[in-house]
Amino acid sequence: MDLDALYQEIILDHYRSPHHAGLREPFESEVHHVNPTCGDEVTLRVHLAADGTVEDVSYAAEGCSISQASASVMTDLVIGRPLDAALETHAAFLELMQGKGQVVPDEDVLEDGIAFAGVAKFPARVKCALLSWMAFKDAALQAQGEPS
Amino acid sequence: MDLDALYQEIILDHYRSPHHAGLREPFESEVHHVNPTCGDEVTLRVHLAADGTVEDVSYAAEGCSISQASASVMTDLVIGRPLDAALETHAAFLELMQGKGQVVPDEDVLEDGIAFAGVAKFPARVKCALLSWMAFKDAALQAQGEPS
Amino acid sequence: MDGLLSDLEVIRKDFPILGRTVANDLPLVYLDSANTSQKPQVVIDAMVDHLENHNANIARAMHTLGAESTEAFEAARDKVAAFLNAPSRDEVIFTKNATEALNLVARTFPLGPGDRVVITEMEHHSNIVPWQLACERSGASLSWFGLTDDGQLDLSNIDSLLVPGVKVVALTWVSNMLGTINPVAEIARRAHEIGAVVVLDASQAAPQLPVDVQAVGADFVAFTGHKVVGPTGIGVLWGRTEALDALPPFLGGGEMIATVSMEKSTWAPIPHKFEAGTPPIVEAVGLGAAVEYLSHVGLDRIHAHEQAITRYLLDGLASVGGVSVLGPLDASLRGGAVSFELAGVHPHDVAQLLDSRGIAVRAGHHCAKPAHKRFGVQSTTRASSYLYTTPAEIDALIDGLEYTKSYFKVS
Amino acid sequence: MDGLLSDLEVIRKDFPILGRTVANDLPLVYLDSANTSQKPQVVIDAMVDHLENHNANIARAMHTLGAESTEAFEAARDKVAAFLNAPSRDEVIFTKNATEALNLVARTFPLGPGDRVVITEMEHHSNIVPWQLACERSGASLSWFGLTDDGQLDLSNIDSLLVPGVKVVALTWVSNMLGTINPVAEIARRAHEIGAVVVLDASQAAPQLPVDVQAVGADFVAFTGHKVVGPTGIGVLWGRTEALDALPPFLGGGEMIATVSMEKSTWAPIPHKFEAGTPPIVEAVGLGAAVEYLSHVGLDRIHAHEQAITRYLLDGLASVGGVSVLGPLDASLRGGAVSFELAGVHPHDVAQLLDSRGIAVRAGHHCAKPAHKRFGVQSTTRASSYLYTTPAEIDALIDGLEYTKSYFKVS
Ligand SMILES: Cc1ncc(COP(=O)(O)O)c(C=O)c1O
Ligand SMILES: Cc1ncc(COP(=O)(O)O)c(C=O)c1O
Repeated sequence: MDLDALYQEIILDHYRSPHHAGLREPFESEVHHVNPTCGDEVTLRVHLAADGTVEDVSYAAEGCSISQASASVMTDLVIGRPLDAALETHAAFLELMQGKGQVVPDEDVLEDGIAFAGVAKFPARVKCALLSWMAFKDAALQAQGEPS
Repeated sequence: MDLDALYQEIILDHYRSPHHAGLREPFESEVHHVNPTCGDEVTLRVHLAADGTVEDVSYAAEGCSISQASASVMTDLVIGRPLDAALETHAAFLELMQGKGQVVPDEDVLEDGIAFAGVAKFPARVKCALLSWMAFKDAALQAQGEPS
Repeated sequence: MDGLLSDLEVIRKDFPILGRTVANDLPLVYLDSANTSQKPQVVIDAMVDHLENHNANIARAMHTLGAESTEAFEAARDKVAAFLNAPSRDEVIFTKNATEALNLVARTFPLGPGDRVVITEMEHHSNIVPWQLACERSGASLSWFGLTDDGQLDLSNIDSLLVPGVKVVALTWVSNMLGTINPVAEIARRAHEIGAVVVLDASQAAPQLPVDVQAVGADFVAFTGHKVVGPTGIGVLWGRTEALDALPPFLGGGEMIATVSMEKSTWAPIPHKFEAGTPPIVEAVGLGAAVEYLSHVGLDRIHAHEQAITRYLLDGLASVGGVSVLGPLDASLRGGAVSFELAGVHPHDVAQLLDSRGIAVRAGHHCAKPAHKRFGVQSTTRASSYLYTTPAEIDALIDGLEYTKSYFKVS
Repeated sequence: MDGLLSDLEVIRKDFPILGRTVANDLPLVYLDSANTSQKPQVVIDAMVDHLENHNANIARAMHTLGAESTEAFEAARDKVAAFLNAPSRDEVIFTKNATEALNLVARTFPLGPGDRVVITEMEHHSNIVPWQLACERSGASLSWFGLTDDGQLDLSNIDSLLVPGVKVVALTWVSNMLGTINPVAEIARRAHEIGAVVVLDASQAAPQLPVDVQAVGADFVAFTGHKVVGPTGIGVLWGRTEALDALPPFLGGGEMIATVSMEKSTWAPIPHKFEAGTPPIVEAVGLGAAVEYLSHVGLDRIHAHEQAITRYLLDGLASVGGVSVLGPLDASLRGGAVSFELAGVHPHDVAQLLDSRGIAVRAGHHCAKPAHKRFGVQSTTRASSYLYTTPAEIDALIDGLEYTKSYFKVS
């Protein structure tokens, strides 16, 4: 088992200094997601501009290195982008995580997110990596006024 | 497995011509017992004399050769005897049946009942042999006014 | 004989117990598969491998063994989903047996005074008693389809039975006593017209027919592991996602929660919502191997084999004077469980005599007392075949019945 | 080391999985036994022998295999009765796990508005959620014993908690998170004074302490097979005869009935009243072998071993900077599950690092969220030992923690 494949430097960096952390105003929706197995949680807010741009994603997360780093990377990837594009990135990240290590990530799409390719080989940790992404999708759709 | 040890001639004789069969009056108590596994049933009445003698035991039974023969033998052994003595015979028969084939029956006490010694080696049939005896004890104690 | 499995002798070798002798060295003739099926080596080996090499608790454990065990357990869910042609793996709930699966629905489905539940007179007790208890608790009322003289569902009064107000129609796909295969897709269609949910007891169907939950159109389908060459201790409740989502939880405890505080708890999504506590892990591994084994042989081929054997059995029984069979006499209308009476000999005694010749059948009411009552009998003898049953075993049964008659001197 | 099992190396040989390697050929160091225990060969062999040679359904079958299977199943009940020192074998009910056993009581015990149920803040979710659901259904109210800072039950307000109106007091004998051994006999005595029934969750006690249901004076005691070196898929509810007789049935179906008609059914006596459907037969056989194995080693010796290992573990943890242990620090007050925090590293990451060195521990809330909340933590790492745990394995854990600290650069 290759520990360094899991704990890539990029992941540990995001973990030690997470981007966009904290809860901010304004926001249209706020969600609270839990990983029932371990108790990791995230409270996450989404602020959409009138034109559908993801203006801000702010969060308070308690969890392991993987889940914290994932939240940080996610905000880098979605803030300032049109919601559609952000959701496409979400789909790409989901595919990577569910690929059991067989999916080759596209760096143009996932940027620092490619560091999570190794996580996909650790089934128990996939949920950690997905926690904040799932919360983002849920909150974004609510903000957009769609049923979540 | 020794079939003839189970189906002793005495048992088959009682099965073909059961003694004291049918429901009669008078009676102080009537019970209905079922073997839940196979559905065999017996309705049984007890008539006690004022001095505690078992005046009559009458029954309608539906069941296999072992359960029918056992009812017939039981009535032979208890009718006309003091209730205490009848319950002692009940205890002796119960001991024989639960003895897994290790208990040597006393012919003076159990008479034709000793033919059931072979049944004790067939755990699945022990319940058949006990059905009417359990009904008798239940009915007799009710007739005597004790809680069953 | 048409329809017999061409590789029957090879299949028999897969089942170690079939090499056993009983009753003074006679070969075992196991004709009690509707009660429980025997287990192929591949199922036993899968369980042993799990216990010796991968045992750990699931979901909650992050270590290597935990990941292996979780993967094996969830792979079993995938295999069962494929076996049932379920649209989603999350619709497969592991229970302890079919009985728990049926009780789960009966305990949690919302019923109230004025509501009606419809069952049938040929149900196994496990699909009667839970509904009696549910009606008693809720004030709903219970009614049922009766049976025709040849052991089929009497559908003549279906219009008066399936009326608005009926919330649940629960019935068996294949009867464990009469062998009857019921027109479940048609009944499901009719039940849905009045807005009722349909609960199918597939305990006898899953072993012998291709079960396609989408094609049959039911809302819930239950079956039990030990009758599909899997172990005891595991059963399955399949339910449509919306139908399962609509039910409140059944058992409360570990793994079925989203979050717990002393004051209040919230629930995990299906399937976990209904899998409280440590699930039957090694049993799921065994069940996964079992349904894979059956699918590998082919359910269509197994069904054809069962029908061929059953036809041969019915012919054999017809040749024995004093035998009367309950249920359809046409093998193509039924599954491989055949209950019968032998005039003058009680089923216990029939079973005992057969057992002395190494032949295992069941005697009693087979947990279907109302169906027995319907036909005015208290108990029957039941011979039931499976994919490993040979015509020679049926011959042994027929010989055994003749022997029984001579032993008890009936003609 | 005082108290260690003298034949520890021989005992380890009984457990095939302990010979396994994980994570690039490192020997397995299994410190997750409070989650599930490993299985000795004798348990696996008993199950295989049953499946290969004696498999049949029980009770209902009169043939040779049926008699053998029934005898094996009922012999397991005798073994469990002896293991618990139960006054009667009929008081031993087989369930699918401890969770079902606790739900059985919570679902059937009669409660109404104004009644009270008392639990504790250190319960496993399986002894919280069923009572929350029971109170919600019935209108009864739930209260609980709090915890002291060192992880013991706070009994200071026992007089105001145990008041007339309390119908049930349900608590764990040994905490799966804090390790605390509770004064259950004393609490049972107090609960009985106010007429409450006492339900003990012995899931963590049964593996490691002599459990004597008569001495402890409870009304119901639950435990689970897979934690006492038995298989998954089986648990036990023991209850006093009168207490069990007083409960209505739980699941309805085959084997739990006296008679069934379409209109009405009546129930079999205990234990069968609570064992609807085909029970976990091969699992009971495995559990019987398991409790016999433990009794053969001796529960007193196992308890001494666990305490010696736990003392050594607590000492080891005290030597690692940044570690803080939850629960009693005195090994003689606790069982062999030790939950701790490592400053600056999340439990998931601790578990992952340890796993890379072959060491299996659990990370998370261990199905005890309220107890975690009480101590202001969201999750912990838990190392738990059993009769096969060696001091060298504890050394490996301590080394692994130092490695974890250096990997994550915390000091
Ligand atoms: C204290 C305690 N109670 C109950 C349980 C539940 O046991 P099971 O999951 O086998 O039902 C456990 C184990 O998970 C436990 O540790
Ligand atoms: C038709 C039918 N339903 C339900 C059951 C109950 O299955 P189990 O006893 O495994 O719960 C059986 C078998 O006993 C059955 O034949």
